[in-house]
Amino acid sequence: MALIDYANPSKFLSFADRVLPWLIGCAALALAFGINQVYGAPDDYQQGATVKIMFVHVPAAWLAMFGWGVMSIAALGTLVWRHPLADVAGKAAAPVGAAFTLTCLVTGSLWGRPMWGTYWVWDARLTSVFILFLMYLGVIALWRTIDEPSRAARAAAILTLAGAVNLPIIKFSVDWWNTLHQPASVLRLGGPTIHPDLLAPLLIMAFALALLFFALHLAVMRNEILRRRVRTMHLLQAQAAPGS
Amino acid sequence: MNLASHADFIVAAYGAAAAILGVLILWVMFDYRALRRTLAEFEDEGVTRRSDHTARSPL
Amino acid sequence: MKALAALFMRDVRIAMRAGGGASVAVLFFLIVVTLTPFAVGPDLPLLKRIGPAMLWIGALLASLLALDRLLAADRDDGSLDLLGMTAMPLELAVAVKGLAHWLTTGLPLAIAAPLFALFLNVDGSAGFAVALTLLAGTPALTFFGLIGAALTVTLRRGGLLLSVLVLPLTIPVLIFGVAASNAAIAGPLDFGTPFTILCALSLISFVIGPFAAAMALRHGQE
Amino acid sequence: MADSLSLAAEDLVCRRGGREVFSGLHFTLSSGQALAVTGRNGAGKSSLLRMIAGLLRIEAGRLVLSGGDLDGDLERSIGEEAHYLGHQDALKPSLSVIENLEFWSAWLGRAELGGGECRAALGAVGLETLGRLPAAYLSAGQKRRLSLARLVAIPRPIWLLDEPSSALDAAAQTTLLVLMREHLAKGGMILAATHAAIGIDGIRELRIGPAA
Repeated sequence: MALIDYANPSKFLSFADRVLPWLIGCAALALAFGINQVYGAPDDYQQGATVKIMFVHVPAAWLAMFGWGVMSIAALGTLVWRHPLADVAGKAAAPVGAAFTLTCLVTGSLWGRPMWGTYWVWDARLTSVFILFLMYLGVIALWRTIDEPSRAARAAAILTLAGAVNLPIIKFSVDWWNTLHQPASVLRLGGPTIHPDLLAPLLIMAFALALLFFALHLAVMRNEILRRRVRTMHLLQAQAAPGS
Repeated sequence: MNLASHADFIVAAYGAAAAILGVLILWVMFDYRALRRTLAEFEDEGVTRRSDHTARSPL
Repeated sequence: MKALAALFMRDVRIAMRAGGGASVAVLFFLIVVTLTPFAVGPDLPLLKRIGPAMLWIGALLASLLALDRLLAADRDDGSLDLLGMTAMPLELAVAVKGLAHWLTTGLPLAIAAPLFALFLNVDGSAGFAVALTLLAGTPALTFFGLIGAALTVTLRRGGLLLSVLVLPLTIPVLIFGVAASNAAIAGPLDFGTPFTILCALSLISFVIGPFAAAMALRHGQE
Repeated sequence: MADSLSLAAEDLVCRRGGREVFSGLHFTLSSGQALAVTGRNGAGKSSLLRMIAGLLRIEAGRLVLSGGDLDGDLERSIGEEAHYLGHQDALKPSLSVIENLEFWSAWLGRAELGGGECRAALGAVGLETLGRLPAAYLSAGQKRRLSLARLVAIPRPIWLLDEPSSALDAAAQTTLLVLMREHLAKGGMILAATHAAIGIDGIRELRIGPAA
């Protein structure tokens, strides 16, 4: 199985070095094509030209959730299978996922301003994404606080899985809280009905941003492996000095 | 609702997305260079990992 | 002077490096602000009205909780003993530690405030008004907090007791901070009066805090 | 440190938590002399050192530092003339070895110190290769060595050492011995609380507390 082959960090590094340029190239091409498609897409009858924001907002939301999914699988890898690369994959997914979540929030806020007349409305969808963002920041803070990588990996894995179990509950509670307070009169961002003419550019943009996600994830994983090498070197250096 | 009145928001949204992801990309690139440099410095100082050079390792 | 600069740089470095926790205070602030609408409901006019108050409470709690380790970490590793073994008065050492702490936690809170204000429907100039009051008021929180940090170090009890001891001292800061914010946003009161008092509180705390904290540390030594 | 200093304790009393730890303690120590403070656990060895360092209140009695250029300068406390090496190493794990040492030399040093003293002090304790390493990576023995480097980097006449050889291996204990002899030869004073014998010629013993 391919996964086992790349369990060795050195092999994974050479794999990343080979794959990354292609991945980056494909992502750049797909993004260029996607933005070109977005430029030519028609306006929405209801939301006008601002619907163009959807083409980056909605894929970012998907990738925000996808990022937590990656972290959850990596967390299982850490806790159950003890796969050597799972720690690294989990840690690397956090900043990438957080960046896409932030992108989703900021674009949503800039979409909401002309729609609602204010930068932030406690819309159920946006609020759920916002809580996801806070959880990403929590995981990153946990990684930064614990010095020893394998201990940090286990702690972060437990937090990630607890978050994954809680996310549906949070989503449900936020929906309930939102409908309790305001009837569904507010125009929702990225509602379920999408005109076919808008669907094609949306999917292309989603594909392009997903490629970017993978490229970034791989690059951050590579950095993380190098960072662990630096740490090992430090430890060896301390061991080589007298008095250890 | 015409394009003219909201073009700034659309541009701002794409600009913000580019800025956030751009910062991440720059961080990854600079981090990578710094890590490579540190590892090269260790190489110069003669600190090596056992798995790389078992024969040369003094330990 | 060189010694004080070295102490300042050391504390700033520790706070900025991984595990230092300077960013965690901002994160805590964000989460407190976020909890508000879940408690009171996403009612925009209501959020706008209580927004400045919630921002102030969030910043107050964030800056106090971050103070917990300021002196305790130095006690635990023996640094506190050595800090006292020079001709430099302990008051100055404590004041410099407080300044470094404010720079790494209080100032980021004030900078983040206009952004977080958006979540409470406090936008534009109103958000900046709150940030300005936080800029003037957070030093008072830090330096009054120093007293609690010094007392809890010597009593060897942590976090919660610190908040219990210090929160009453910070009530005036909260009163004038929120009053100045509200005056800037809605009127009808004059902005200048509460804001001047807020600045005065910060200046007073800068004098009282380090002295009381140093006194607590000296008397607590056993 | 050419001028001769002397440290005298007169009728010192130590009380902790309402209990009298020791009383009527006398000793004098002059430049170039070392004093081993011995006694069973709880006899007040550490308390005596902390008292001299100014970290513990003197209940009764007097501690006087005289001689040298100090006579006219009553403002100076004994703590300013002393190094205290306690059980804790006063190191910040996130700062590098050299950053830790440079901070303490800037904080405790009176004269303007260049970077050279710190480098030389690291060399004296055998940590010269680890300057840039974060202190978190150091072993317990290496942390102890780094604390010792503080005493070397900043010249102060009185060394107060609380169990100085704990966590040190044989090689490091030899290093410590060499540093202590050099310090005495330069006219310094050493008070060491210890269980084990310290291999310094002419060291006197101050036994405190009831005989075991």
